[in-house]
Amino acid sequence: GGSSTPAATGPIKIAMVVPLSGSSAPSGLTMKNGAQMAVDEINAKGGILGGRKLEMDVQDSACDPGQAVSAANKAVSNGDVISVGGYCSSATLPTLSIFNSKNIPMIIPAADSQDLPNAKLPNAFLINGTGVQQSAAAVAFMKKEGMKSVALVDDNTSYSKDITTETNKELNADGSIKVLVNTSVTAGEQDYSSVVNTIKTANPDMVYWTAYYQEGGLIINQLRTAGYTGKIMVADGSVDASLIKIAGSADAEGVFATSPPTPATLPGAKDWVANYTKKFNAAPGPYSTQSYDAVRLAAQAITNAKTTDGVKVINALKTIKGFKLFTGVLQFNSEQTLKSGGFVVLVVKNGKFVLKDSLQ
Amino acid sequence: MAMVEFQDVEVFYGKVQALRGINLTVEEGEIVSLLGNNGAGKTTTLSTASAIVRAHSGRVSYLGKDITKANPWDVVKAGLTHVPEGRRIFSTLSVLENLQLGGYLVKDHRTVAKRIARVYELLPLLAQRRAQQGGTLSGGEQQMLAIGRALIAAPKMLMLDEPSMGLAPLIVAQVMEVVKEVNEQGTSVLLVEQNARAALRITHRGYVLENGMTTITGTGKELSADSRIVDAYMGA
Amino acid sequence: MTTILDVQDLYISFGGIKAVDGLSFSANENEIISVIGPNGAGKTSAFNCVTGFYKPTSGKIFLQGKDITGLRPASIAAAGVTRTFQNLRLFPDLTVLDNVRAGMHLYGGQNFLDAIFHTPRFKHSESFMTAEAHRWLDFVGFAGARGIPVRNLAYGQQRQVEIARALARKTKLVLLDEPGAGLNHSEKQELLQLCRKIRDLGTAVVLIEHDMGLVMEVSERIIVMNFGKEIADGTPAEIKVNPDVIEAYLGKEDDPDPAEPSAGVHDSKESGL
Amino acid sequence: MAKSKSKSERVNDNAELSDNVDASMAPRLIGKPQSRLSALFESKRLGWAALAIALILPFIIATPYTLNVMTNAAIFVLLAAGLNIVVGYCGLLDLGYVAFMAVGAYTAGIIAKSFELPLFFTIPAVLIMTVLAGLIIGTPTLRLRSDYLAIVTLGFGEMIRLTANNLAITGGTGGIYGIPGLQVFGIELQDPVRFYYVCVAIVSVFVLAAARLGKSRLGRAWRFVREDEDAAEAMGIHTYKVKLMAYIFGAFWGGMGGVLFAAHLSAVSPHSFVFLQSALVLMAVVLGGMGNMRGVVLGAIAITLLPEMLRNFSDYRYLVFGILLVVVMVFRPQGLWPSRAYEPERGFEGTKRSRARAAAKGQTS
Amino acid sequence: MVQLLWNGLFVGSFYALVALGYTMVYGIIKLLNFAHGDVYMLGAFIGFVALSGLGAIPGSLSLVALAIVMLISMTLTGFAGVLIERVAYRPLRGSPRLAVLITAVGVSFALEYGVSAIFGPNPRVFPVRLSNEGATMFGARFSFAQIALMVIALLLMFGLDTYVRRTSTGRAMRAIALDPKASLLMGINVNSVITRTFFIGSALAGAAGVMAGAYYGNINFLMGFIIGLKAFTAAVIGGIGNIRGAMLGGLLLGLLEAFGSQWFGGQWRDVFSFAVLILILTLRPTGILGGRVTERV
Ligand SMILES: Nc1ncnc2c1ncn2[C@@H]1O[C@H](COP(=O)(O)OP(=O)(O)OP(=O)(O)O)[C@@H](O)[C@H]1O
Ligand SMILES: Nc1ncnc2c1ncn2[C@@H]1O[C@H](COP(=O)(O)OP(=O)(O)OP(=O)(O)O)[C@@H](O)[C@H]1O
Ligand SMILES: [Mg+2]
Ligand SMILES: [Mg+2]
Repeated sequence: GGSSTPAATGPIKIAMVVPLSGSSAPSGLTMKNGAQMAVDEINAKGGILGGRKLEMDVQDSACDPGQAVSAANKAVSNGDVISVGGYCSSATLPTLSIFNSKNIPMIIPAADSQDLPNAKLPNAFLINGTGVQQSAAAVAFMKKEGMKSVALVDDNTSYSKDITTETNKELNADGSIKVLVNTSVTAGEQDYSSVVNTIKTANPDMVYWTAYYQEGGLIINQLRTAGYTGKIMVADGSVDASLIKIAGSADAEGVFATSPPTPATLPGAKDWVANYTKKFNAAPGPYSTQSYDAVRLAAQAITNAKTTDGVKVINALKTIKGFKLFTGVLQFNSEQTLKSGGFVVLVVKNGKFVLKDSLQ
Repeated sequence: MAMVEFQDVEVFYGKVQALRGINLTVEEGEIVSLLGNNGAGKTTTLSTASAIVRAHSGRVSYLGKDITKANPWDVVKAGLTHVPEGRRIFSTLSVLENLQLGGYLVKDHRTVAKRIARVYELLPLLAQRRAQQGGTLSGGEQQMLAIGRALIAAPKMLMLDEPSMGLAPLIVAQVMEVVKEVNEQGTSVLLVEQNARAALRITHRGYVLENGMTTITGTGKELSADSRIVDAYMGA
Repeated sequence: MTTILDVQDLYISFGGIKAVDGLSFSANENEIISVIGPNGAGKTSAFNCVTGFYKPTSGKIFLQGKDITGLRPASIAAAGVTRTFQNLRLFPDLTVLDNVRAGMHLYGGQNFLDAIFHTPRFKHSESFMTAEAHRWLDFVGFAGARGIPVRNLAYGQQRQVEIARALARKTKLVLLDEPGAGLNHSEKQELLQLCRKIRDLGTAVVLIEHDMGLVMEVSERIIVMNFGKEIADGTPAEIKVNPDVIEAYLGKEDDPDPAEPSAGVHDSKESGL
Repeated sequence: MAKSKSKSERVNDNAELSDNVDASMAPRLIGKPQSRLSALFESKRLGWAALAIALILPFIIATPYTLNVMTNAAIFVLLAAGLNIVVGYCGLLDLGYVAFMAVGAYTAGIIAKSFELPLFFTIPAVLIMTVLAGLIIGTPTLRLRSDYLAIVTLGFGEMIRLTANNLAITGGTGGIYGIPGLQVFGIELQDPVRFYYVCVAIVSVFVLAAARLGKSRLGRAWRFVREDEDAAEAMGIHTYKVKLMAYIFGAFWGGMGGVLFAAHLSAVSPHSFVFLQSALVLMAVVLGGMGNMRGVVLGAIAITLLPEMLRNFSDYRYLVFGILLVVVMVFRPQGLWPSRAYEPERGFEGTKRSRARAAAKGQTS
Repeated sequence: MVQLLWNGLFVGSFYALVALGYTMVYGIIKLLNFAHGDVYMLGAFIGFVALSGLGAIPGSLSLVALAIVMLISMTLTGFAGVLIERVAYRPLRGSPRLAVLITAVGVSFALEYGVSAIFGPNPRVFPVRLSNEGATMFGARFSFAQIALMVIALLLMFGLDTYVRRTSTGRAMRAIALDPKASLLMGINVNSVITRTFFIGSALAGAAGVMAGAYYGNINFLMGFIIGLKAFTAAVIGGIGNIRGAMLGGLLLGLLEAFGSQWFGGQWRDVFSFAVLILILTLRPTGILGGRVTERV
């Protein structure tokens, strides 16, 4: 019997639809871990709503819209009361209405395509800066650095293309920085010499890579190998220790990144990282903090609403005040995305991402 | 000791029973013919001997060894070569390559070359077509190639499935000569022929197969005289 | 009697080999013609040109006065030529009946909508084809099972099915490439009767055959080819005694003298040059 | 019994090794079904029984999830049925089948969205577009033999996906979302249960149609081409035309699948049309039993349900799935439910009498 | 320009190396072995384990270590290939060809997610990273590592080519492809020849895997998928079943991609190369070096 009216007792089930198979499986894993960590902490403190424990229900979306829909429906049928998943925007989009039809609030930690807010569904809340916000940050920094020309490279996924398109738009509108190259690569390959070659010949002041660290690392390495000496910047999907390993610490040195502040760069988050690493004997990856925050936010909203009833929780989320995320104090705008993406610029120093510029 | 001996061999294809108890022997140095209507089981009999078809029951032995469960390549190695029905030329390989494959198990290249030269003498037409793709040969040319290919292995025992099929009368006679000659050089022969007239002329003994069973048997002369055979397989 | 097939000065060569080298012949209604000749003389190639599987280098082919030279096989078949192949070309995994139905493809009497909606037209054409298929199988005297894949039939039976399939096309011209191959004497006698029955349907039958017994008995006219050329054309009686034919093809009846054949082979050797 | 049977075939196949490789892609079984069981399997009623089950299922298990999975299964059945026309009947190996699905989905999506039309009204457009796609993919491949065909179709599949990924009208990488749902004359059919029934209805119609095509003159022509193009030509079958027909029908079936898919997700994006999807549809066809529509339906259901049933393995899901695929194929090489080349004999046994009769007929005809 | 050429050829030689295995297996049992790309991945991971096992290696020895590891990996992947053939393909010898295609995909899944189950889905960084110093000629940069790998690849390819052309094994392979039954009658041990084929093909893929790992520095459980498709494409362009065709196809595909992404941008690269592929096949239906199949009726 798939009644979706939430149970009033027993564990509170939290849905998380993320890729566990396919090329995005790594990110799915780090998100799952981040969420699990928050759940365990809250449960350790005795749960919420007078002792009800939280329980994760992680479903594989494989970044395939069809599978994501199945996964979402599965979650609904499992009686999950809130969702903290959503990685690939295109796989998250069709799940919005499914959760919405059952008034299940979605706190989306990673997926950030503008399409999501554009869908205008009351249950969807993005706690990750949108592409627009990130590209704004990127442009701001490019100007600060006095770049004259840039190359924009994405991997043809909506997350990444979203950023390049927006950045491209802003730069063209602004006019002071020329976009010499705006191209895409195919994720999952190993040899990016052709795009590297294109960039080398155009020789821009800065290359902005807007996708993930696997390919990012390779591209940085191959750019440097080919003798490109300009600056390199990556987007938050690439902010991961592996980026530096793959690129080789020498080549990665001095690479910038637009990203929300990572635990490593936040005062006082050191032990968080330590716990995480101890717990899953792996370093936190992109979006593990956002997923962690998503669960905490969910718990908070439910506590405020004093019930798991979807409509009430959604209202609680709308009206939530002063909740602290890694990225700072939570403030939703009318689109139910972050008022400020809280993007900062990091730089690789001695093989570590450290804060470069908080863009205040 | 008999070259090849069948004892109550039965063969099934799925549900279809092709052989219902074959008993025949080929003694060393003999040419033995196998006559029979379509579907009698002649091809199946040969295929069982060369181990590309598994007997369901009964026993096939070659030089006393039981080969009922042997691997086809071991049988060939032991000197038993089979010229299959429908020639089975390697269509995109040249005539020469087809012949070379006939000598696949012969380690020494020079021997192979010698034997190929010999075959070119026996079947001069092949020499003309060395380089032509086997598949583009005319039906008869392919038949000659198939026979020639078998000879490269210099088998102890040769099994031919309707070698005269598609051959012009002259060539039929010639092929029968070749078979006779090969036999005189010490190769035993098991010959499936529809052209009973041509076959019986050179055979020492023969068997008649009727729906999967060996019925009539006798020497070439006896069979050529047997009215049943004459009516069914030779015509007046 | 009217001319069905008229082949004029046909040439085709492959690389060096002149497979057919200026062949001309014609076939008439109610006539059985045999084409004989040494291996590699060009008989099958000639058939392949007539049926469109080879495009002749030059020459013309007329079917009932209509020029069919160089058309694609399907069109020629539609124009009214049907054939069997020297090495069987059946549809091995389909049932005997379906194989024969293939011959009836051109007068289907149904389109895909009939099929989807199972209209009366569809039902009728299906039962008609089945009946026809059985009729032709009986006609060729096929005695085996008809509902099973043809690959499970013995060689001889498969030949019968192939002929039935060809006849089901109901054309004015039937080309049979060595229909007797792999048949024993008694079966060849049946084949002989069959050829006559086909002729009596009012078609022209042209067959390639190496069994002289059969050829001499069945054919009204014999065309002898060598090196792709016609070397003789006449009644069995004439051909039997034609010295060129004996030299190139027949050899002396019975006792084969090893010298003779190698001579024969020597000739056909030239055909390669 | 079925099992022991397939064994005996393997023996025979090893025996007749040659038949294996030059064997066309068509499954082949010797002999006829004898047991009452298989008689039942062949019977017409079975289809209705299956349909009945499909129709009552929602009353038994109606969680959103099960409904969604069943809907997916239905759509997948439609795709498999379409691919079966191309691969199973006509023997054209198509590794890019989702291309047609994509064409259907995008055509429907774009039109419905930009003109605010209910999806049903886009079907004529879908028909046109898929037929075109069929022709475009079909024409250059007419002369190609199976495996060259495979790569070309695969290429087309990828090209269509990438194009959709890079063009503006197709919404680029994000794709199209918020597609108006199915509704006829104002009746909203988007609610899961109703939508499921709509799918079942449409799909069963198309499956029946495909099955009937397979048993028609055109269907036989497809098989003739699959078995031996030259022989088919000799019988007057214009092989190019026949192949194109296969592509066109396959394309339309796939396009319809795309429409339902678009309606189901109310969103279309390139991620849904990756090569893996084509592979899965092909698996459904082969696993079920090429050329046998009932088998294909079974296969499609199996291929949709398996990964869902394996969800609880989460990380090991595809590992298990892969192993299962191998195991199933090894034990049922011809597929779960192979097509039998078998017909009733109609009492025409080759007896002396029938020959006599034949002779008689011969004269009279 | 020169740079484009060189890059193209370099990537192409990887494609070619993998394509060889594809083409050989196809050439003998007409199977499109979709698991082949994953054997390449397997090779990379075996190399990864072996090198990690060796512990820290001073840069000077890294090439030697690499060579050894490459041999280890080739042997193991070779056996893996043989094993795959035994369990997943041989039982289906007698069945419709597509059945084997499906088991191939099954094996592919099993390999990919088997590896991800062991090593996790995260990419692994290869212990040895070939130094990327090199020389610049004609305005193009050639790294010594690239040249070395290219040479190894070519050596392997020509070694194989001669093996297949000169030895009777090669002839046997072609014979089996044409007519297994007749091959049996020639006394060819079909099973062992097929086994050998799988061993060689897989070993080559394994070698390519290690080389890729060492050159690009990171490996992951899906790295075989894309290159598998590319290799398949390459094999077909060249004329599937034809060794030299596979090499040619591989290099050609590499070039097509290099120039494609230069001219039309990365997002249109694959569209371009597939378009060219289709063009080639419509002009030469059996690929560039594919043998004319003179079907004789
Ligand atoms: N692969 C097969 N599958 C099923 N049945 C078969 C197969 N091959 C042969 N048969 C059956 O086995 C029986 C014997 O066939 P076989 O080919 O041995 O006869 P044959 O004497 O060689 O006939 P022919 O003179 O026509 O060649 C026939 O009834 C045939 O239908
Ligand atoms: N496609 C082809 N390519 C090259 N040579 C060919 C081709 N087809 C036929 N030939 C050659 O042309 C000649 C005539 O062949 P054809 O098959 O017509 O002879 P045939 O008269 O049918 O002989 P048979 O009686 O043996 O069947 C042969 O020497 C053959 O090798
Ligand atoms: Mg036989
Ligand atoms: Mg001929």
